[in-house]
Amino acid sequence: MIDLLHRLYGNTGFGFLDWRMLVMWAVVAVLLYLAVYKKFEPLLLVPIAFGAILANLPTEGIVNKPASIVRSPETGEVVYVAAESGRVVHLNAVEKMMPLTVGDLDATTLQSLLDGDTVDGFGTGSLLYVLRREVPVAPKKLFELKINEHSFHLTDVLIWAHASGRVVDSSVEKGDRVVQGQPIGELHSERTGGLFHYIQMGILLELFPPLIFLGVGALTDFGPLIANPRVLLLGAAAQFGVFGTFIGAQMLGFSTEASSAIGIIGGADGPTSIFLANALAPELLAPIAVAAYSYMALVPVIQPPIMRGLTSMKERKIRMNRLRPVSRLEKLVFGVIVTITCILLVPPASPLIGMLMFGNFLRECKVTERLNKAAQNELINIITIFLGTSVGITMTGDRFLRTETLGILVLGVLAFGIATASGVLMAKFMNLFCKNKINPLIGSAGVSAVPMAARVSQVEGQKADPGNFLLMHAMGTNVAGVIGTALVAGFFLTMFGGAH
Amino acid sequence: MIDLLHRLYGNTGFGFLDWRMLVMWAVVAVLLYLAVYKKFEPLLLVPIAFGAILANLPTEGIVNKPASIVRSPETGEVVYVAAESGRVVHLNAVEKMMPLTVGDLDATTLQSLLDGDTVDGFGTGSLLYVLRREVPVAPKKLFELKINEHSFHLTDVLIWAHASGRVVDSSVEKGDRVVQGQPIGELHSERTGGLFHYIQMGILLELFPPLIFLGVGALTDFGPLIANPRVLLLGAAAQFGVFGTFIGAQMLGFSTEASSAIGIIGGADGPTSIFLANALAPELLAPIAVAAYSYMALVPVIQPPIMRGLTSMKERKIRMNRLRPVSRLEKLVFGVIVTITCILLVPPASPLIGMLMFGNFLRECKVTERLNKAAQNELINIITIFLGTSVGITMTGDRFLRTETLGILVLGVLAFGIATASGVLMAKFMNLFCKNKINPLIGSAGVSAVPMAARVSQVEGQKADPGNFLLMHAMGTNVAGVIGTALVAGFFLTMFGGAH
Amino acid sequence: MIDLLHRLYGNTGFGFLDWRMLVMWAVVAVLLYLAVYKKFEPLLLVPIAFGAILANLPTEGIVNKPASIVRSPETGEVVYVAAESGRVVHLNAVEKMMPLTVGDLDATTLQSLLDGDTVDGFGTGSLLYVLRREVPVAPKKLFELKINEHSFHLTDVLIWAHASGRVVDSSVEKGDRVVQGQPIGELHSERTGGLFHYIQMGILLELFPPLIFLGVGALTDFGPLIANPRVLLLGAAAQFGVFGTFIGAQMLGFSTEASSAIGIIGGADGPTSIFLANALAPELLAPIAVAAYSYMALVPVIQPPIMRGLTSMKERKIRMNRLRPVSRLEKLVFGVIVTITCILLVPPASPLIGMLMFGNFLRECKVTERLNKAAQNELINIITIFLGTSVGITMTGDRFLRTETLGILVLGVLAFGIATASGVLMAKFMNLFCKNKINPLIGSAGVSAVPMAARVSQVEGQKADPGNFLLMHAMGTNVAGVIGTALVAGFFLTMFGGAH
Amino acid sequence: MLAFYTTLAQVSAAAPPDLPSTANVVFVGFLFVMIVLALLATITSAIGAVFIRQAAREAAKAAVAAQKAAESARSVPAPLAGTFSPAVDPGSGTSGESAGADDSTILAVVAAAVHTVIGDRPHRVVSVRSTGPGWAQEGRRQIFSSHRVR
Amino acid sequence: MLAFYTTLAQVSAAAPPDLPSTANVVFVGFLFVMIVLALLATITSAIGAVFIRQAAREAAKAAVAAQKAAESARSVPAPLAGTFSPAVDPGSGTSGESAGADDSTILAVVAAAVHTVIGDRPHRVVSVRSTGPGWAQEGRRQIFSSHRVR
Amino acid sequence: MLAFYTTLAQVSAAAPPDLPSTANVVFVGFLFVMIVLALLATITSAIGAVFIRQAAREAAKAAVAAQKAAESARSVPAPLAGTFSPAVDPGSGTSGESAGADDSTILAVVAAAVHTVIGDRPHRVVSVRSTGPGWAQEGRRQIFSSHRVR
Ligand code: NA
Ligand code: NA
Ligand code: NA
Repeated sequence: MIDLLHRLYGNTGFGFLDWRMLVMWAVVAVLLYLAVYKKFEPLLLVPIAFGAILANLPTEGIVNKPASIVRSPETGEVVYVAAESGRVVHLNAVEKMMPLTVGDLDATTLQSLLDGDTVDGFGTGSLLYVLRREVPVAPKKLFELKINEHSFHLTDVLIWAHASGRVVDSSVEKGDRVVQGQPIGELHSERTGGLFHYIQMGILLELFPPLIFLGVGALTDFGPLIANPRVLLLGAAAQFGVFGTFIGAQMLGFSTEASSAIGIIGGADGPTSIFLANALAPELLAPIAVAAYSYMALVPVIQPPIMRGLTSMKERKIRMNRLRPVSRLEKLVFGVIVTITCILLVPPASPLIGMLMFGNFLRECKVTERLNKAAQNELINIITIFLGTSVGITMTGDRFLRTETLGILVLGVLAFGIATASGVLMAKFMNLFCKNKINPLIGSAGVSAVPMAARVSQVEGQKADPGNFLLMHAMGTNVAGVIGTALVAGFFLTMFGGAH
Repeated sequence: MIDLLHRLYGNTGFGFLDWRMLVMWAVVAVLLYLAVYKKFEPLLLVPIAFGAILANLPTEGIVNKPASIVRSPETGEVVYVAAESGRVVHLNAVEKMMPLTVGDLDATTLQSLLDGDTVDGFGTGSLLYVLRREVPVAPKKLFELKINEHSFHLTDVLIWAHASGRVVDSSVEKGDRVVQGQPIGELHSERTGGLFHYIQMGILLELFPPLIFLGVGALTDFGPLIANPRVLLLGAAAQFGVFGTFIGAQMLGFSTEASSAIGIIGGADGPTSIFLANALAPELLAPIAVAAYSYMALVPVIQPPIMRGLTSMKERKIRMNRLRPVSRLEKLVFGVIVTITCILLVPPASPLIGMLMFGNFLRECKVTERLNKAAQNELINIITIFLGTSVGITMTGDRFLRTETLGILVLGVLAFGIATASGVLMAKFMNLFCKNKINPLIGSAGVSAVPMAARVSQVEGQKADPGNFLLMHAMGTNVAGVIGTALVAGFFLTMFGGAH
Repeated sequence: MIDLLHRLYGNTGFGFLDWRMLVMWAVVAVLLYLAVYKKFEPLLLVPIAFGAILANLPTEGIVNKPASIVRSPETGEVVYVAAESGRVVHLNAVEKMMPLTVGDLDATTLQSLLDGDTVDGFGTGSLLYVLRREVPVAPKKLFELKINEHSFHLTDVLIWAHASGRVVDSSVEKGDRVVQGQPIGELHSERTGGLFHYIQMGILLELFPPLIFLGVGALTDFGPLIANPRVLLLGAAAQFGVFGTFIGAQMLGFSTEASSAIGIIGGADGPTSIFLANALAPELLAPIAVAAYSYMALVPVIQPPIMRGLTSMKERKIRMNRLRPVSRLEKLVFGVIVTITCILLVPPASPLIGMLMFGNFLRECKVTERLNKAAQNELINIITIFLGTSVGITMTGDRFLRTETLGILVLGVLAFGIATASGVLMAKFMNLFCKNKINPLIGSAGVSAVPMAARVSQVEGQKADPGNFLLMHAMGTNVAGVIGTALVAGFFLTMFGGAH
Repeated sequence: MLAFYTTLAQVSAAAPPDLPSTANVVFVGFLFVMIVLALLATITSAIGAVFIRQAAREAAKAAVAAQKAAESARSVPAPLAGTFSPAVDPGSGTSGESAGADDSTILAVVAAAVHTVIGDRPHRVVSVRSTGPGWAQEGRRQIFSSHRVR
Repeated sequence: MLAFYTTLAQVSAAAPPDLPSTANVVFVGFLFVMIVLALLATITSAIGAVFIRQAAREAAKAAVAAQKAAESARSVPAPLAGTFSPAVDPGSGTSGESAGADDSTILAVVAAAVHTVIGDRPHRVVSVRSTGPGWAQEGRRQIFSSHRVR
Repeated sequence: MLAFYTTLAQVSAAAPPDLPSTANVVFVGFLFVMIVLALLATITSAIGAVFIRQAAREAAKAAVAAQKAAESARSVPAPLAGTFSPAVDPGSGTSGESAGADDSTILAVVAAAVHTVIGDRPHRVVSVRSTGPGWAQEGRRQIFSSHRVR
């Protein structure tokens, strides 16, 4: 019985606690405080934060991948095979980032890895193969390491088991050349993957963001935009926030792909950010999503000083004409034209644009109310729950507590600021030419952050002139910003997306 | 920068526009007009039409399959292998039907295919293998073609890459014998499949139609049918529309399987049509679905002249007895008996019949209101959105703009006409024997098209005698038609379904 | 045409009817009667019963697996290969349990299996391989059987085709050694899996129970528990019902895993029972689920005599203090602490506990009403439909009509009785020490069965003293029981879960 | 079905499939549907007969009971009983027997129609006056229309 | 997009990828977005012009018709017409033109707000008195708030 | 958990698994559940103590403030305040403290029950008279019943 108690204790999760988890609990507490008490986009931040709790507990059974085929991560030569058929392998109970190359290990660890199974400091991860990259990154690292009868370079890649199970197929031998993506072995287990492994598929397969956009489209009224199409330019201008942040991220040393994904935070559009981050920089998904949603909530804090600083009182008092009513047919025609134009210009944005305008068509055609309601409610609510928790579950301490995260958070604020300023300045610029003056305060709404930013415009406008109603005009700018950001996402995907 | 602009332009979708797309845009405009302004089954036609917009834009990223295993489409001998491990292959940005056999290519194209990669007129599709069928279709085509060191027959099958990616496994060599379905290679890519690839799974795996039937069952009241079971015969008679169309399709040269799928249009039952078309003639899914839903909406136009032509004024004035109330228990017993009988008789119809009666049980048992509501609303609405767009996304110009489509549309009208006439005539026939006369106008409701056809019966009845209320009786015939069509679908699946 | 009629008849399901199916129809009738007329948890029992109808009709197309890779069920040596590439194989139209070893066959059957394909008494199942286990179970069974050139032991394992289709890959040969889980062949077919094959994935992959718990959390108010935390001990005590039943099941000869899954019936918690049964004893899923849900409905019958027998009238008259109000913050803090504590202690319970508390957080934070509503309604309703039918579809006569089922049903009643008694006795025990006396009637609510058991406490309390309101206190015990049962499930998973 | 697959598979290995002629398929298929539905009609009628007899018996009993009740409680008026009666006639979907049930259906339809037209705007149905049985029929039709979600 | 992949793939086999400079990307990208949205603005304006002209024509016709109707039916009062009018102005989402539409929006908002606050408890909106246009604006804002589900 | 798998796997390779005896499992398992829930009870009590103390402080403050307010505003009547009060007592689910909250719960239950019984037919709850605290209890029970969706 003592033995049983011992076993029970050994199987609790206490042994897996580390300081990173505790820090992340504090981060979660802050997020929950902001969401629940400060109402910072709670619909997303609460699921994200709760997902992050689960990510930072020893919940191995909740995110683990199912045992399956092992693929070579690069093209190269197999220099060591530990995956003999029938061998039982296992994975850490909590997700850990394992060392990538032989150079990340010290000789003793490597020695014990080759001898046995368990390695201090890396839990119980099982090494399956060592691979020599075809094109070594840098010749200076080509130190050679001889252990037993094996010889390694420091740049040789370590391939670990991705799941607990049994090796049932090991089709390669030492000396074989393998290409990137080639199956080099197979693990098998009776156990299935964790709940969130399957839910996360909605992000990995890029299903959730377009479906959310279906609901967003069903919730969006493009009327103000159609009645005053000039605001499309304001929505375009605000995208400079994205490009400004892109420059900043490049300067901080992020890769081009990562910089694009970080830049899009400035678009203030949650699903688009997640969509792009998943495609271009999946390892940064969590901080980007958190930044995107947190700063959206900070719009009323970030924007007003910039708006006031860049405008004169006279400008802020400009009254704008009432918007004309827009008929059903006009809305439908607009929707179809936007769909065709945007998809022709940036095909990679078609899942987002296509679903957005489809949802809007369901809304505006007035003959599909059942579907419109379903898109606005059931569908978007259920997917929001799954999307939020899927993002949160990636927030392990290992991945989140890095200097990159800090950089992203700083760049995110910057992005919002630049976008706000660009929108306002564009409005002032357009006033140089237009007869019907535009109140520059609605320019800031181009950052998207629907409908927060539009409300800020309205509030600032009323501070200058209590009889001024800018809300509907700002809503136009707002939705223009959504289209603009989707275009920019498509642009980035065209430029940097899609390595094989 | 010029270079960058150039690249940006090169990656827009303009280069992929062709005349078929433009024609399909016009088709879409017609469908949308009918759906939105003429209220032709908008709940299905709007999603179908919007799906068709996406299908006819260069939205490669929205329907593409993920890279995966390549299987041999037939049993035969491999005569050419271009899929060497590590080779990077790609797929057209827009879906194109690629040539099937060597005979569909000219010698120059074949030559350039063997030399390089890209072929004018076929986009950038990559040829992976050429396969010699074991049983050549016709000896007269056995011309031999010698290119480089290779020798081809005109009937040799071309196997193209199904996705962009890298060949990571090519397990067959020239001269190997392969059986149909055998894995002969593997493609791998970091990119996932498109959004609609995954949504379409609901049709391919035959999930959506039964789930829609779950909702339909929850929305259907079998009371009028139970109170007057004779109408089951009217519902049966109307199925002659299906068989009549089957004959017509056979005469137009469609295959037996395709004829069955086309015939079922006469059943006027959307999900059943989609279910059967997917199983027997997936390449005709789009026109069949479009015909089924469009004609359902045309019921008030197609039926009345036929009904009036086949009946005398005296017959149209027949009044029918009030229907007795039907108790909960009777409805439940009826549901279970229909389930057991139909499934025993035509097992392949069990997904449809089983789900229909399950939904109805949830409705009628009165103790599972939560589930009944969910089936009637959330579930059916969400799936309708996905089903409609999945059907629409298959409407590429390549597939839709063919003479077959025209034939199907003509046959569809025919089917509705025959079904209407059969129902009316059956009622007249039954009146020869029955004491309680049946108003033949309710016979036409046997085509299903719930509740459109029942309403037509009611309207025509009131034209003859304003005090005549046929609606409930016609509803009975209506739901009998639903059961009848499901049986016919099962019959066709029994006869022609299920080659391995 | 006679030929055609003959074929049609041959393809109806009548040939597959057997007595077990008819008996199961009677079982279904009883379940439906209890659900519809006695209101025994109809939300689950109706779907389960309807699934069981489908399971006991010849609905091969509704549950069949898709053709795929064949894996070795054990480690051993291949002694016979009938899966030559290109061979067409098939599966019974109705699910049948096929013989497991050579010893389960007689020599004639084996002979005809080796000669041809179809075997009387086993339908048309195709034998693919025979495997010799590496460690023979018992030497006395090592009789050798020589047929044609092959030699078998009685303990050799038979590997049957899991789907109809064509063998497209047979990578092993006679004499090869294979490990458990190793791919030894592949079947391929154009036909997809059945509707319920895909829906059942929600149980097999352990997705439905946690998602149901998400909804349960959103429907649960932990306030009464927080206001009176002592009731947690009552919830704990009631878990003795689980352990008592575990002992009973062990004594009846069930395996340790099966005993755990049977014991958890005493937890009176449907999703937890399904979750644990799927993980530890999937072959017993149906009877366990049916017992769990049926007995929950029997709580008002089972509990009162036990409660009255164990308490004096004086005890039953104990009045309990009004519960203090609990603030939002307190509820949120409680939720997070329960999450962290329980997951740290029993990581395998994290999908259940995590989702339960996540749903509760959505409910209590008051800023995510959309998501809370979605979890309480759409999500839980849709999944309940699928969960219920998935459980029911496993209730084939083959599996259900066994003595084990009877044993489970008896043990289930026992479990409820013991749990009730334990809860009541624990309350009496606590009264020996506490100043604020606890009314022992609320102890019985610790079996979970929310809110049935709490209502029983209230009713019994009012019988003794009409002015006594125990409901809220009993609700506290009730939800404590939910947490307790989830912990026990985690404990069992820790002890017996997870062979590879 | 599988037996058929088997047959087909075995045949196809040896010889080209012997697909039935169009005429045969049509004849057998149509006959099949007619027979099955005629069978169902017969079964349903038989079951219906049982229920009808039972309902008649119960109605007779109820009539007797009602007469007794009426005699013993002549002085208690029951205004509004029809409108507020919470009991739902289980067969109301098909019936049309009792005027009360019809009325409530009308009310439901009116309320639903108003709601559909003016959406979520607040509204109070101040008064509904019956305008004949046509309304009820139309109401039922509208309810069935939901079916056309297909 | 694929053409680009092709190019990239072909290039990458031979030489390191020629990724564009940051400045170029920013310049081209921003220009691209500006041009596309300007294009959309132009198209939308053009289409809008057509609709505006048409609406003007129809309004003129309607005015004439209304005048005639008014002349011929001076004695029929139509109280409550605004409140119960079932016709939904198709452009009501954006307009703000007619006082009637505004009123009904206000009513909707009030009812929704009451419902949100007191939930499913039964309530009757006894009377709503307009307190100026600010309400309507706030109502629209609240409606749009649902958007922030993202 | 994994550590256990590891152990088990290593053991099973060498020797038959050393499964614990039934008695041991039951003893350890039951002890485990008791201890964990006792621990949770202790933590919850501790946290509860903090909240109770805080609530007491706030109540005291509120009482003082209320007294002042009452003195300064004796002449302003506030009819219906209870019924229409939009503020939701955050702890109302468990409490039962204030009569007002109870009343509104009753109203909700009545309305919900009426709706459940007569469905979508239009109805107006004309008047609800309280019939004692039993109603409220029953209402809460009904609300919790939704839980049995499991
Ligand atoms: Na934006
Ligand atoms: Na039909
Ligand atoms: Na329990």
